[in-house]
Order: sequence, then C-alpha cells, then structure tokens
Amino acid sequence: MAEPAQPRPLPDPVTAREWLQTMLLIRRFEERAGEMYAKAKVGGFLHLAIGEEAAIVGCARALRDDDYLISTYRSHGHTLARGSDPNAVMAELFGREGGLCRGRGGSMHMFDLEHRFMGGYGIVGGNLPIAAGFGLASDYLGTEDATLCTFGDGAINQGTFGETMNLAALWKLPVVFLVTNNQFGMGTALERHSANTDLQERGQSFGVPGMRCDGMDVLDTHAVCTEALKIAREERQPVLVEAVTYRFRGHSMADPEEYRTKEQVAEWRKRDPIATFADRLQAEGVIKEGDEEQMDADAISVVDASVAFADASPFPSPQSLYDDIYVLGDQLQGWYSVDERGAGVSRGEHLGK
Amino acid sequence: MAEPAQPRPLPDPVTAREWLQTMLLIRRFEERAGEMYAKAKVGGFLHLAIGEEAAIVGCARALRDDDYLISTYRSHGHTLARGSDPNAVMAELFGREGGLCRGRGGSMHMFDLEHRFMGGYGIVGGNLPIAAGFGLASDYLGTEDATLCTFGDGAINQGTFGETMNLAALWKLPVVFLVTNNQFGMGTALERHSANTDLQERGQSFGVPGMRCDGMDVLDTHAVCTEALKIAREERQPVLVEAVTYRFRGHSMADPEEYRTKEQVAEWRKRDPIATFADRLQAEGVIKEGDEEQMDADAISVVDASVAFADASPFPSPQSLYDDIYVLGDQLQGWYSVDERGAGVSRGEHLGK
Amino acid sequence: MSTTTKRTREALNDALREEMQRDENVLLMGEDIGVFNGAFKVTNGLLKEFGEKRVRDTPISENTIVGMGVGAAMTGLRPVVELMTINFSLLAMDQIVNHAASIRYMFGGQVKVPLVVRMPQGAGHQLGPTHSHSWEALYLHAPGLLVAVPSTPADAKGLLKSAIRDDNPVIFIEHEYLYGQRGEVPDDPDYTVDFGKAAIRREGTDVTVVGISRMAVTAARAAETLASEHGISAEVIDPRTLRPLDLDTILASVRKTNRCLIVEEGWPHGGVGANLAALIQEQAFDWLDAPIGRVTGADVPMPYSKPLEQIAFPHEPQVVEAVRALFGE
Amino acid sequence: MSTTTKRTREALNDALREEMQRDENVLLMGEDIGVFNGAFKVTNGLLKEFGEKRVRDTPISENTIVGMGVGAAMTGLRPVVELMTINFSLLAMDQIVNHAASIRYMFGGQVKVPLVVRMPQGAGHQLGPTHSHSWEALYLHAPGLLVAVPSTPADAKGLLKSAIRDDNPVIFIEHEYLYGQRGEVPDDPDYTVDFGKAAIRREGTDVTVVGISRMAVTAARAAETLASEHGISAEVIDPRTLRPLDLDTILASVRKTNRCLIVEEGWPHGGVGANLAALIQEQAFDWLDAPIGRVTGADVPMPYSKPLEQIAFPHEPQVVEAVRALFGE
Ligand SMILES: Cc1ncc(C[n+]2csc(CCOP(=O)(O)OP(=O)(O)O)c2C)c(N)n1
Ligand SMILES: Cc1ncc(C[n+]2csc(CCOP(=O)(O)OP(=O)(O)O)c2C)c(N)n1
Ligand SMILES: [Mg+2]
Ligand SMILES: [Mg+2]
Repeated sequence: MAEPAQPRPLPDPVTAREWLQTMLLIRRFEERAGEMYAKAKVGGFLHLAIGEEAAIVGCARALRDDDYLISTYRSHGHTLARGSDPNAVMAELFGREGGLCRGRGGSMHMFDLEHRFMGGYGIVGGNLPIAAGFGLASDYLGTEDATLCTFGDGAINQGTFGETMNLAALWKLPVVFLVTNNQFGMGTALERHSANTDLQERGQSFGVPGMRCDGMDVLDTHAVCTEALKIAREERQPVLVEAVTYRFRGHSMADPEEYRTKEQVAEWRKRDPIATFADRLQAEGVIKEGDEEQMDADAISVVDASVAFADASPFPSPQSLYDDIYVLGDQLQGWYSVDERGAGVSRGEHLGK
Repeated sequence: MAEPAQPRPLPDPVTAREWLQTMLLIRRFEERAGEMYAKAKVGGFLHLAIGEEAAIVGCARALRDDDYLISTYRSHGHTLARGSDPNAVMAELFGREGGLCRGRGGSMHMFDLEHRFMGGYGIVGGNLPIAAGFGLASDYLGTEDATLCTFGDGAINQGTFGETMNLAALWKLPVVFLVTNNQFGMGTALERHSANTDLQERGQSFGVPGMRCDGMDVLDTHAVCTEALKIAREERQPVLVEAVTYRFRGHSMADPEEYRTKEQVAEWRKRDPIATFADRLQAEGVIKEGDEEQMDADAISVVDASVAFADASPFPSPQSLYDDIYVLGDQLQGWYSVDERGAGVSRGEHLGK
Repeated sequence: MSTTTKRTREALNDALREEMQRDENVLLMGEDIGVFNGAFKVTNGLLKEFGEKRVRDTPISENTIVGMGVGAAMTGLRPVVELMTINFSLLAMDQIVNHAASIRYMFGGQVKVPLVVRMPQGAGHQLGPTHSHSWEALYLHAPGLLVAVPSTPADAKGLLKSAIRDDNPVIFIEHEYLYGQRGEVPDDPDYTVDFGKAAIRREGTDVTVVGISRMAVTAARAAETLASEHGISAEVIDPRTLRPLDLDTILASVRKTNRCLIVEEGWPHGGVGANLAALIQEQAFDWLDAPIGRVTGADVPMPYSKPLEQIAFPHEPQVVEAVRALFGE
Repeated sequence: MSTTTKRTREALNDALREEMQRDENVLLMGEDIGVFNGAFKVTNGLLKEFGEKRVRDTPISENTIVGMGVGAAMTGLRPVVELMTINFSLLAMDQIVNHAASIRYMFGGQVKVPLVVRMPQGAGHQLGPTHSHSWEALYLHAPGLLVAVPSTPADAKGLLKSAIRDDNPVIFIEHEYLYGQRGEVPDDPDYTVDFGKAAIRREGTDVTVVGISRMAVTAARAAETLASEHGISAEVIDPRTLRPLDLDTILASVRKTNRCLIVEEGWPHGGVGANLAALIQEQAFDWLDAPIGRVTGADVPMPYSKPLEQIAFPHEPQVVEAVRALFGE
C-alpha cells in the first residue's frame, strides 16, 4: 500500500465543506444504487466507486466550469461531482425517460452535456482518443478549456493509451490524463497486468510527464490535478497523473473478490477518504461535532429524493426506440429496415419521400 | 544525422565476406526488382530497402538458424538474408506459382517457413503481437529459440507497440524488437510523427530496456543485436533495439520525395553501408582489390538467374484461386459460396458431403 | 450414449478441460479467465487445475492477445483466446481478419493458424450499447475464418472441441443468455460435433424456421405455439456453424415446406438472415410460395432500459406472428 | 448547369477545398495527407492552401485518429479523417462502431458526431490481401452510421460535400480504381448530392442491375453489351449510399423489369448483394420472374498475382453472363 501524501493546506471553509458534502453524496448515492440493484430496480452491470470519492472530487474540483471531464463505466460519482442532478442520475440507473440519457445508456454510459461531463464509456481505453479530440477542439477553437480524462489502471494497457500519449504530446493538447489506480483491473492485480507498475511513469517514453497523487486524499488529488491542469492549459503540455486509490467494493455487483484478501481491503478502509477528510476538517475547526452527521443526512435525503424521482419517472415508450440514432433532417428523413416486429418496415425507418 | 558508431572488430574473414556478399545480393536484388517494376513485371506496391542492408544483415546474422525473424512489407532483404532462394523471392514479386508464397502474397507478404522467416506483413504494427506469440510458443515449448521482430519508426506509434511491450515484459518473452528507424514513416519525418524521437527509449515506460545501434554499420548492428538476443534468450527479457538508418529510395516506387531534400539523401548516401563495409574489409586485408567487383558480379548473376527463373515460372492457374484458404480435411471439405463467376457454386466451395 | 444434464457454461468448461488434458499444447489466454475464473465463469477452476502456464490472465489488450494467439498458433500451439464480450472484438478485428484469416492464404499455404477466439454476445441483460450486440454477421463475412454459433450445451461442448482440434482459425460465438441454460450433454470424452452440419431441432412440413444462436431456442419455442395454437407445422433448423454453412439441409427443408423464416438477434442490414435469404432464394426460388421472412434485432445500438431492450430483440410472439404472415394470416 | 471534366480524385479534392472554405471548423486529419499530399493524392495541395492547423498529418494510429475525430466532432469541429485503405479501418472499428455510431443514441441524443471517415477500397492494383478488400458491408451493418459509395466524379464531390455538412458520422468509401476516372462535374460550389437517392444510370425494361461502388461502372458497361449483343434492356441503378438506402427506386425498377442482379466487389457471404436480395425479395416477391442474382468478389483474401486477382473480382463478361442466366440463357 502506497504511503499517504504529506498533509496539504485546506481550502476556504465553504469550499472544504462542499467537497466533503459531495463526497458524502457520492458515497450515499453509490450505496443506494447498490441496494437498488439488489432490488432489481437497476439492471446490467453496476460499478461502484466507493473508496474512490477523493480521487473523483479532487480532480473534478480542479476543473473550471467550461473544462471537459470524461470518464469510464464507473462514473456516477464523476457526473454528480460535475453538478448533474442526482435525480436524473438515479433515473438513468433505473432506465427511465427522466434519466440523464433518457435511459438509453444506463450505469455505464452517463453523459451530461450541460455540465460538460462528456461521458462514461463502456469500452476500456475507448475514452482516451476522444478526450484528445476534445483537447484538439479546444486548441483549434482557441478556447482556454482543458480536458480531464479519467481511466483505470487496467486501461493503461490498451493500445489507445500509447497512441493517445504520443498524439497529445506531439500536438501539445491541453489534456490531463488521470489514471485511477485502484490496484485492480477487474480481478487482475496491478502487478499481474502491468510489467511497470509505476503508472505515472507510463507516459514518459511518449513525452508525457507524470505526477502522482494520493487518491485517498481529496486535498492532494486536488492540488496535483490543479497543477497538472495548469501545465496542460498554459504550457499546452499533456500530463499523466496517477491517483493511487482503492475500491472498497467488488468490481461490479457480481464479484466474489477471490483475487484479494479481506485484510488488504480492511487496511485500505482505514484510509477511507471521507472519514479522513472529515476528521481533518473537524481537527481544524472547519466543521464541528454533529456537522458531518448533518451533511450525511442531507446527502441521504438527496439520494432518497432521487430514488423517489426515478421510481416515478416513466419508462421510455416503445415508440421512442428509434429516436436519436441519427440526427434527422432534410437529407436524412429515416431509413429502411426490417426488425423484430416482423417483415414490414417500422416507424422511424422508412425513407419518407 | 546520427553519429556513426565506434568501429567494432571484424568477424572472421569467411563470415565478413559472407556479410558483404549478402548485402550486395540484397542491393542488386532490390535494384533489379525496381527495374522489373518499371517494366510492369512486378505489380502492386514495391518497397525497397536500399540503404538499409546493414540493418538487415546485421540483425539476421545475429540469429541462430532456429530463431524466428518477422518483418514488414519491406522485407525482400530479410528473407534473402535468412537464406530464401532468390529465385523464389523474385518469382513471388512476379506473382508466379514458383514464388515463395506461390504468388499469393507479393512483395509485401513474403514468407519462408523453412528458413524461419515468419513473414512480411502489410499492416503497419500488425507483426508485433504475432512476434510476441512466437516468443510465447518458444517459452511454452521450452525451446531456446528467440524471435527478432523488425518494424519501422512509423510503426512505433501503433497501439500494438505499447500493448506488446507490456505483454512481452510481463511474460518475460524472448523477443527482440528492432525498430528500423529510417527517419520516415512514408512521407512523415520522425519528428513529425513522434513526440519522443529517441526511439530506443520508447519501451522503457513499459519495462522494456532499449539499445541503439548504427544501422548503417553491419558490425555495430550485429554486435548490438547479438547482445540483445542474448539478453532475450538467457534472461528472458525482451529488448527494444533502435537501428538508425536511412532509405535511399522513395517509400515505394511512386514517391516524389517532396518531404526531404536531395542534400539530406546525399549526406546519408556517403555512409552507404556496403561501400563503408567493403572499404573496411579492404583496409584490413580481408578482401583485396577486385574482390568486391567479383562478389558484386556474383550477386548480379544470382539476380539475373532469379529474373530468368521468375519469368519462366508459370502464373498460378485459375483453378488454384481457392487453394489454401482453409486447411481442408474430414471436417471441413469445402464451403458454399457464390462469386464472380456467376450464381452457381464454385470448385472448392461446395460442402461435398 | 450416456448423458448428463449441464448448463452451457459447464459444457464449455468441460470441453476446455478435456481438450487441455488431451493435448498439452492447448492453452487459454484472456482477461480475467484465471484468478477471477472468467467474467462468465466459463473457465472456472481451470487455472487451479492447469496452472499459470496454460491458463493465462492477460492485460486488457484485445488486439495483442489475439495477435499473440495467431503467432503462437503459427509456431506450434493451439491457443484458445477469450474476449470478454463480442463488442470488444472490434479492437481485435485487425488481427482476426487482416491476419488470422489471411495468413495461410497469403503465405501460399505454408503455415496454419489453429486458433480459437471465444466470445459471448447477446442482449437481455441490460448491458447497453457497448456490451450487448450480436455480431456473427461481421465474422461470417470473412473467408479464412470458421464461425460457430452453438445454441445447446451439447453443441457448445461438441463444437468447441472440434474448434480446438481444427487447424483453421475459428470464431466461436457463445450467448450470454445460454450460459445458464441446461441440456443433456454426452459423457463420452470423444464426443464432438462437426462443423458444417445443421441440426434439425424439430421436424415440420409447413414452414422452415432457421434460428441463429439463442434464436434457435426462441424459434423452437415458437414452433410449439405454432403447432398447438395455429395448426402450423414448423421445421426448426439450427445451422450451428455459419462457416462452413450446411445450406443443403436448409434447402432440403425449404424445398419441402416452401416457406422460410430466419430469426436472428443481430442487426437486420447485412445480417445472417440477409445472407441466408439471398442464398435460399437463389437455390430454391421455384419452391418458394412466399417471400423469405426475417425476424431480426432492431436496427439500433442496444438500449439499456429494460422495456426498450426487450423490444429490440426477437421473442417468441414475433416469430409466431412472422410465420403466420408468411401464410397471409 | 455548367460542368468541367474532372477525375474523381480532383472532384474529391474540390469538395474538401470548398467545404473548408465554407466552414472554418472543417479540418482534415490522416496519415500522409499533408506534406505527402495524400497516398492517393486526394488531399493534394490542401496543406499548402490551409496550413498545418487544418490539414494534419497524423502518426500511424488509426484507432486514435478516428477517436480524436469523434471527440472533436462532439465539441464543435467537423473533422474529416482519411484512412489510407479500408483494410486499415479494422484497427479503428472500435471507435467507428462502438463509439461514433453509438454515442448519440447511448447518450440520449444530447450530442452529435459530425465526423466523416474517408477511405479507399478495391482490388485491381495487385496490393494483395492486406490492401485490396471491399468492405462496405461491414459498415452498412451498423445503425448510427451513414455509408456512401460514390461511383462517378460528380457523385464523389456532391456526396462528400453532403457528408461534411451532415450531422451524423459518415463512412465515405472511395474506390482506388475510380480515383483516376474522369467525368463531368458541376461547377456550382453549392452543388451537393443528397444521401438516400439512388441514381438510375441507364433506363431499361428487361432487368434491373444494381452496381455498388466501382461495380456501378462495370454494370453500366455490361448493360451496353447486353443491349447491343443480346437484345436485353437492362436498367442500371447505382444506390450511391447504402445507409440510408433508396430501396424505393430499386423496388420500382424491379417491379417493372421483374428481374434483378446485384453486382459488388466485396465478399459474397454477408455482402451488400445479400442484403439487397433479402430486401427485394421481401418487398417485391410477386414481381420476380427469376431469383435475384448476385455477382460478387470471390470468397478469398485478395491474391496478389495478377491473373488470380483479376478473376477474384467481377468484370463486365461475368455480369453479362449472370444477367443472361436470369433469362435461362
Ligand atoms: C475493451 C474492453 N475490454 C474489456 C472490458 C471488460 N472490462 C470492464 S471493466 C474491466 C477492468 C478495467 O479495469 P480498470 O481500467 O483498472 O478500471 P476499474 O474497473 O478498476 O475502474 C474490464 C476488463 C471492457 N469493458 N472493454
Ligand atoms: C495499419 C496501416 N496503416 C497505414 C498503412 C500504410 N503505410 C504503409 S507503410 C507506411 C509507413 C510506415 O513507416 P515505417 O513504419 O517507418 O516503415 P518504413 O516504410 O519506413 O520501412 C504506411 C503509413 C499500412 N500499411 N498499415
Ligand atoms: Mg482499476
Ligand atoms: Mg520508417
């Protein structure tokens, strides 16, 4: 287990409280999502980020509003941190019309354009080139926007990693690549999937400098990501940041966790990013006795409301099946198909001329 | 332009002469192939390795007979160096039944199992995983065979590069990856396609150590590849070797070469790997006045014979079109198809049961 | 022939185990197939039994692990590579089509590539548009590959054993829904199923229904309803392999029934159904009393939301309805 | 409408230039499109004219350059990515199908992906099994993509301009043989060709011949021979785009001629011809007097050797022969 970072100074009290509040929200949201999965309200694969809240909030809070954040299939926390409506996030898990993506994407495919949360992606490594594309657009359009792209330690072995590092360095794109090293790609431990386990070093051969932060420490994650974003934005130099963290739960809901020991999990749980941050805030007088409980209660009530909202939101109508595959218009009015509904052509599919 | 390497000691005279003879053969073969292309005896894309003979012979001679060599679409020289019959290589370029691959592969897809030349591949970067697979088989079968995989500076930006480096390092495969840095990927100069132009460094982030050799110097290339193969074979540790070289001709036959100056080409031509090696051999008394001319004449007559052979070799018969797509046998006797010859099913395609 | 009831995943597991016992050059590679025992538990217990040399957890590098399989197959091994889901196989498509499928041909027959690439596909588990597709049509397109789409535990086992023994690269497509389904599996360790032989799941006289992968099961159920409720006698054919394709059996059936419906889970344009319809109408035009019908998955990236997903792939009622439409009902 | 004679590659070059002039957010990315002026010279002169910001030589990283195109398209640009040959697009298939095609749908319509991926395909230049295939069928399979297969310089220009202006991801498939072919191209810079509208290349009454990409040209030549030597009047249709597909025009023709042949260069199993045959027999069964015929590329990885290559893709005589076979000749 990596050593904790040296203590960083706290931000102003309002900010510090907001970070704690957001981490609590994510924690409670994830727990509830897990419960809803057990109740079959949520389907598919559900990947929780419990334990990784500091890595999420620390990086998200280093962003400006106009910056782009892009993540993986483990991204409820990221979109919440970015400001998405918890109701819509929960409704997405429920597969409802009121979901962030109208129920089309589900847990693995969150997206919130308004808050520049540019998506969770189900293909490991698939989001790196896309992130570089955002950086290219920012550069091309001459904006000051930067992009932060998170992915896992397992994703670092995909071909897109090397390709994207080289291109981002070559074209001097304002992108920070954040590898969330939670020690495992599914059931495969870091040292069993990577010859070089020093992940922040993995970009160096391509000309991308690396930094490491303590992903269990929201302050350290925030400070390092802020620095990295500054370099990306001002020096037009991509940076690879490794956030060392741990997921407390299984990879997804169906995971017997035979690949790690209970002791290892317990060790890491001692460094719970929420508890440690709350302790610090209390020690420094930013929150007082009872504050955390109140904030937690607030988080729970937001989550409660999200479940109520999701439950009340209707399922997408069958008629909407073909919506939004294409941008329809003068040129493309529809298309021919046959499908599950028998031999005829179906709504939305006929070329309406 | 990189500095020439420090002079290395010569091997024994018989060996030294053989190296020179092989480089001359490759040079003359390539020149003649170019002429045959101009005469439309050879079709498709023709990529010549003129200027890269030292990089080819130097690495090929570092191999044992049972080692595997695998290369790219620029591999006439590699297969010749490995011992393939020049007649069959030329016949392959002519698309004849007597070709190395019975005319199916052409210039870009040479292969000679008998000499463990494991193929030229037309997909940039496609041969790296395959080379790792050879290494895996050697390891699995417990042989002492090593694999040497050559590819270009342009190929180093493919995703397969990073994926293969990691896997080869993780599984400790006995493979040497030789990046033939001839300064260009087609018309794109090294510094325009790679953020980090120190190519031997490109494997380090993945745990693959790098070495560099002077690819214009057969002795240096041989020495460095020998060292690398020893590490790969004995320490079960993949190595990345960069051979710094230059192609004197265009990327393929249709190349206006607008991406480089005549001066640059002229500078590199001064370091012609054959001329410099011949001079050295003469200076050290391994060959005497007139020897090189005789060896060159021998090379030319071998190439002459190869053209005569290729010309006399028949084209594949139309009936052989469907040969060797599948290994046929009890289970697979053929398959159904319709094709260019009209609506019926064709020979080799009918499931004859 | 004695049999035992097994789930498809157990039958596949048995096939892998038996072939590994039979031939020491058979090895498994894939993401989380070892310590994790496989995302869908097909490789359960095999690491323990055969060790790290023969059951290899890989990094997440689809193109390279398939490519290593190609290379290892060219030099004496018989690798079985698992890709976690068919959607991820697009990352390996270059190694599968430009390399595995072409190498023997382009090198003039000097070398063979006895590689098996196993992967599950299919909708129904709300995995959304990056994990749920059915793409057998992408692979049947390419000469040089063999393609299997088993629908029963027995076929899964018998075809996988044949695939491992075959000297050609095989794309072996499993279905996530079928993993948990049970069936009788022969105990004989030498039991194999030949490629290129369709199975007639149910004999019938009025219409031929061809079902692909899971849809062979759906088609068979629909046939029961057609018989009991509509007096239509459907012959249900499961081609089991798409390359080679046992067109003879399908044609013989269509020439008898004079009507045909093809049921698949994949997308309609350029799907298996289109391919079969084209072949059948070419070879049996004069026997057809109605157009060849198709029931396919919807022409959409698979949505997550359950009610949308459920209407985006075929179920028994759609098959019944489509067959009846062939009779003008 | 005034026109000028141009080669396809010039027409494409004009389309790129005009759209870049019209919209400053159009940019080009690809291997050797700049300093080298394009492997097939389609981008000739554009780097010089528009500079390095808008004409970008990339490293050899197909999946990532397409993926960057996806990302840039999602955030305000209109990237046109060139892949040097369709075979290499398999490396980018994950970004094309799992990402470009799915993103709008899976994110509930919040974002669009106005990306064009251009690439040449086709045999005839002895480029062997890694550079010569015709794979439009791989891409027409996937909902979310549009697919264009122009066969004339005018269509190449008009469709490429439409593709760049369209808000959907477009797979734009050129043909290496056609690059050098000449034709009349309208001068009007606002000339575009709509997707989803087939072109009737030749009117006829006896048989409908549908030709895809280069095969539209081959089919038109065959039609002349059929008329002059065999008294058969063929109507030749070039669908021009495969998604959307103008099935109406094809059906109207088949309902008039009662016979149909589809000519394509790609592989037969799961090809465009199979798809069209399935659709046509479904919608026009009662009008068909003969099975729908197909002439396709041979079911082989494309061989290098010239005589083998030449028999591995369709030529005019095979089309003539296949049409005559539809009349029992
Ligand atoms: C291309 C691809 N291959 C495999 C998978 C299956 N898969 C999903 S998550 C995962 C592990 C990823 O690990 P990591 O990148 O460390 O992220 P984490 O789950 O730890 O957040 C795998 C193998 C996938 N979704 N996409
Ligand atoms: C996947 C793929 N992309 C693009 C090409 C086209 N192409 C052929 S050679 C080449 C340049 C390769 O350069 P390098 O690797 O340096 O090798 P060199 O030609 O210099 O020997 C390119 C882009 C290809 N064959 N395969
Ligand atoms: Mg991880
Ligand atoms: Mg090069």
